[in-house]
Amino acid sequence: MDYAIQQVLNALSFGAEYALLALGLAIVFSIMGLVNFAHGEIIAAGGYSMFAITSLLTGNPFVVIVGALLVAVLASVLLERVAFRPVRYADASTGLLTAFGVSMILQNLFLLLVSPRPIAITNLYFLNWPIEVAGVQISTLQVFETVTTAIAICLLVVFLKKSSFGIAMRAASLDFEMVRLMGIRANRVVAVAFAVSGLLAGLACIFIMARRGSVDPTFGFNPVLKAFVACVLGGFGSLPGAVLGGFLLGAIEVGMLVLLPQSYGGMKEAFVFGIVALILVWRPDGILSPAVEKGDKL
Amino acid sequence: MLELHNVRVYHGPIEAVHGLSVSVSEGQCVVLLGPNGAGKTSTLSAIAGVASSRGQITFNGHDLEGLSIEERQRLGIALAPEGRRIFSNLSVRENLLIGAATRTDRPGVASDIDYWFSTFPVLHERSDQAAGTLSGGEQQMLTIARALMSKPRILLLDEPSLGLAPLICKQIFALIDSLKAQGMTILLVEQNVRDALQLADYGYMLNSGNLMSEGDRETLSRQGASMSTLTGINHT
Amino acid sequence: MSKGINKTMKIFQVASGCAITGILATALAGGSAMAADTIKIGFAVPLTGEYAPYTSVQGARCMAEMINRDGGVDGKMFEVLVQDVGSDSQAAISISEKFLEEGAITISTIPFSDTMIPVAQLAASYGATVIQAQSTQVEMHAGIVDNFITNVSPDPFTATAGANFALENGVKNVVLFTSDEGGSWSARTPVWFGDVIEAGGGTVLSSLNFSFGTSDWSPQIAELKKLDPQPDAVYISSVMPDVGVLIRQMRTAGIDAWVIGSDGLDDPSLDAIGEGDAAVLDKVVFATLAPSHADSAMAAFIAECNAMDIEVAGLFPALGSDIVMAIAHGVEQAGSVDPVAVREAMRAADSISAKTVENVSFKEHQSYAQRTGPVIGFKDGKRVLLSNEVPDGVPTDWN
Amino acid sequence: MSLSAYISRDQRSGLVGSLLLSCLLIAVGLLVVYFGQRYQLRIVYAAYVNLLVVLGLQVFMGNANITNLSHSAFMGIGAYVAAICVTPVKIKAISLPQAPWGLNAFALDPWVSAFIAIAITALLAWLVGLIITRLSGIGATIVSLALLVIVHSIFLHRTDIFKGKQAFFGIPQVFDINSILIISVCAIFVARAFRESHWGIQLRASADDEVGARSMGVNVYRVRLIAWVLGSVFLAVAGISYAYFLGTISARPFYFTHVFLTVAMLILGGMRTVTGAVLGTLLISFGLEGVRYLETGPELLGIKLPELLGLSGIMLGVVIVVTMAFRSSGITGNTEIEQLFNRWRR
Repeated sequence: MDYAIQQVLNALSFGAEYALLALGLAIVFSIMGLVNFAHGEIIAAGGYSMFAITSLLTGNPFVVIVGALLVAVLASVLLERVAFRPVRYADASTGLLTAFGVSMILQNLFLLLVSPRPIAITNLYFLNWPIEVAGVQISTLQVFETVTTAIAICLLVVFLKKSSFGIAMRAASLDFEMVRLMGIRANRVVAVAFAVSGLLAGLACIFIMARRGSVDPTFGFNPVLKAFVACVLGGFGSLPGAVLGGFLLGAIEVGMLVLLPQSYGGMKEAFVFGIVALILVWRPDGILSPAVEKGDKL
Repeated sequence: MLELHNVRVYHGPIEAVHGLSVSVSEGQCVVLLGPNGAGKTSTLSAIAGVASSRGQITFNGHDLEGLSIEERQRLGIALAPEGRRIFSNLSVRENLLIGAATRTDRPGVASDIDYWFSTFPVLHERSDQAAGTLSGGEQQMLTIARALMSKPRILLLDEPSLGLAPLICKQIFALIDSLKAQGMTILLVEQNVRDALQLADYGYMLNSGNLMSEGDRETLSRQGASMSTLTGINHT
Repeated sequence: MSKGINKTMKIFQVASGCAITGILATALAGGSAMAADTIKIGFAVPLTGEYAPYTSVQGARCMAEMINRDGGVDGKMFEVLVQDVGSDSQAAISISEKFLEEGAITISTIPFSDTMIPVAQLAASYGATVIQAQSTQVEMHAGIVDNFITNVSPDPFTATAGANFALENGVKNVVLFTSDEGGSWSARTPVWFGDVIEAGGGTVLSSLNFSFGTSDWSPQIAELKKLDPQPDAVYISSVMPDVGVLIRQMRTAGIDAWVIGSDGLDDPSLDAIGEGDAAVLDKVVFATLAPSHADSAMAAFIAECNAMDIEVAGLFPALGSDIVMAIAHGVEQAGSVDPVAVREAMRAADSISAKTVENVSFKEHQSYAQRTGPVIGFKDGKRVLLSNEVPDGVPTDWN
Repeated sequence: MSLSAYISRDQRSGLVGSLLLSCLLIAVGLLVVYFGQRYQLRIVYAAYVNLLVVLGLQVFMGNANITNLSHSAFMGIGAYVAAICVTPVKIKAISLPQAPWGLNAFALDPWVSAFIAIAITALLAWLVGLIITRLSGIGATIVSLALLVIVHSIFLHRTDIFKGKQAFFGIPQVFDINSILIISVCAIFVARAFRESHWGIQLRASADDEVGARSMGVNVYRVRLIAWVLGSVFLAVAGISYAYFLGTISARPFYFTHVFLTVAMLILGGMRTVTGAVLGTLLISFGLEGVRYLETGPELLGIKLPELLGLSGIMLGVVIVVTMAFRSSGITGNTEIEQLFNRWRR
């Protein structure tokens, strides 16, 4: 029984991380139709900034965390300004390929400027210690991550529902041009979307770093792949879909680890992606497809 | 107030309007008439900055060339586009709020929303529902109200009666009439020639991107018979 | 019409020809005339990408400079040819051929058999040797190519060294972590470890699969906690930072079993996970390719290289020094830089003095070195050498 | 002239274009055979294998305008099937002792093996294509990505058949630079012929305006499927050429790195044209070779340059970003080589 509860909690915390990552992708996609594959490199930039702050300024974890969040937000906004603005109104595949290019550049810049080898950053280890809740032992990091994701989702909902900027962003995800016709500056809406996306990437970065304790140039690839899959599962461009897709992917992954016989363990990825493909065949636009909303855009 | 001089409008490589000159002065209601594909919507799009164009467009002495959509809106040009394009997943109230996004006077915005709610009680009833659940006529009213929330100096109205039942059309035209009475400058695009001409101070007749004729209400009304054959619209 | 096409075709041919010549000329500029009195060794290696940590260039370069500084090998100077190939086999093969054409007598390349085999086949036609500082994978010793030499003993040796240590410390029940993603190194090394444990009276409780790049091991740890009896040790042949995460998460979950690993753990970043809480590393050991504790010969070599402004980052780069010494020995014995003679001289030697261990010998196995296999653990967060000998009871079913 | 009765003006123009591109390829080939060093022959061979991949990509991705990321997987399938068929039993006894279904008990002629490899790749592509051609835009892209991961995962895990990341060695090295020259010239003609064919035109029309094409009676799914399967044949041939030249394969080259590299080649050149595919491949292949040389800090004109690891990756990324920002249709845009010449002559 403990084992089952333990694995369900694991699935939940995996899901929380994927949801956090997927939200970052979805918020940009919903507004400008861009699949930002460079999201992973924003996370990596956060990781490298931790290294920079620790070695140049201070190892104080509070400073390191705030610094990483700031760098992630700035990097995200900067990328939009430099790389994505020229392709803002282009079709989705142009944006996707630009993002691939950006991701390639950043990975190699990390390699060139820092090192091709992993760099250890251990000052966030303190976030992780065991606690016992009702006889089940869990790690605080899992709790922090799940709670942070929940808070981030709540804040995001409040922001989108209550603030005028949030309303503009929701409107922009439906009909960007119409929002501009309301006199709302496109650059600001997009910049805020990228800033929020960067902030979510920064949060994810903190938890990944607290667990992994090191960063390397290809650090961001796995997370962004997971986020991408989660977004697609839930329905690309739908924020609730991103959250649902994240938790679903967490459940599928942990489920595969638990249910697959170990001799097939190496095929875990094949099964996970097989399920993803099947879901897409069943619902080509994802589970919570925003296709209905997109209808009035066409 | 609004001057178009020899304006050409492009959709990608295709030229949709071949050199049009239009003039709207303050407080006037000017109508663009013509059949489908005449270039009416393209002209409005060019003014709002949605479509690319060549030639000179000036608004209150400002040359609009190079200005983005949002900068033109901030000068006071509001477009209520064809097909309504309300934000279907946002609530009615949010649709109105977003219309006032450029305004900073919160009490003023609130009282304007109240004004529209009292003008169209149905919007009030549904203020917290998704705007997509409104009927076509209600959506059209919302579109116009949303465009006016920014307190524009000119309203570009694109086919407000399109696809609406005659009774609803009558309401819409009554609304436009009352706006005109309040002194709003309006550039109206319509296929419904007779109703439009009743409102208009001046009109332009377009076909295939070219100006066919222009004149005041009486002039155009006199040409009404020939126009109806051209536009294929039944006058009943 | 057809005349026009001919004309344009000709123009196009000439134009494209010029362009291509220009590009090729740039690539050619690196070539230089062969000189008999230099010992050219080629490194078509990954300086970037996921295999960059295994590159042996820095250590080799440093050792070559040291030898050159002391007058070379009988007056013959080392020339180290290096080019990055990322993780691209085809690039590795082309660059190898370029070096071979320039007269390289040995080639080092991506330490995976899918690159080493074709490079060795290619090198064979030049008489040259593929020499790897760090290649432990067993398939290279199956007799597919006969001009391959690796400076280290294959994986079954490190697996056995780790298992022998475990048995001596009373380990009975073990769990193996396996993965196909690192080739036979991550898939079969744990199995050999298990074989030795079972031969020594222990039990393999379970075998769990993992992926490289895992940054959260919670599901596997839940599997571990389910086991009855609890394991005394887990064995994993993987890399940092993944293993570091595993160790920390196991300790956080209250699992106190030994974590035993292979050379993949031998990275400076392993030591870093003990920062703040050195106890995390108390029951971590790994069987590796050369002693790497603070007062080892390797640590001294790294310091010496740093003084020469060559950064040698840990075990794999440092191992490059051994192959340079082996080649130097071969050249000295052969009295020439003839690649075949040098290889034969290396293989004939009873003992070649090395840098990271005292000496190596290729005499017995021809394709790999007989050398001691150190087991390294931690005390108060600092590396300590637990044993360093040629392990007994190595499984023999790997060829 | 009697030909004109059977083929359209565009198709005739396509023949001329193919001929021009073939001349370019042969010129590069001859140049390197007569003037180049041996290692440069390998670089050209590798570039031409990638050219086959890029042409295969162009056939589907370029004409249908759907980003495909699974192509390296199909290349891998072609390579592995051919390798399993052609490798001598004696070697398979060492390398695949535990292979199921008697896979290690037979060996076939290289041509028969190649044929089987193409047939199996095409069959698998057809099965997958039934699904993928019904999706559009980002959905098709993600399913193709899933396909890449699934195939890679099978290559990795079924070590008894594919050897995973270990070497699958002992494949007879039957191809040389001449073989790849002939194959790539044929490939250019086929890719161009498809582009100008009835199906190619329908597919390009559907890429521009799917609804419009449908209303004109184009069976969009069917033409997409035809292009998808034809593309997979190119990829299979590329895989076979890879295996038959190197003699050793593994799962490693058929994954993300290769996917991104070849996609970059196609979009730089311009994915709508065959000329673009050729141009992009040659530019990036030879350009990267130059950058790689600069990377390791060589001495040029007496100046010792610093070591700049990662420069080639940065260059590749910059090429993609700049192309997308300033000319998202690639260098050639919508213009094939012979059209360029015609324009230039006027």
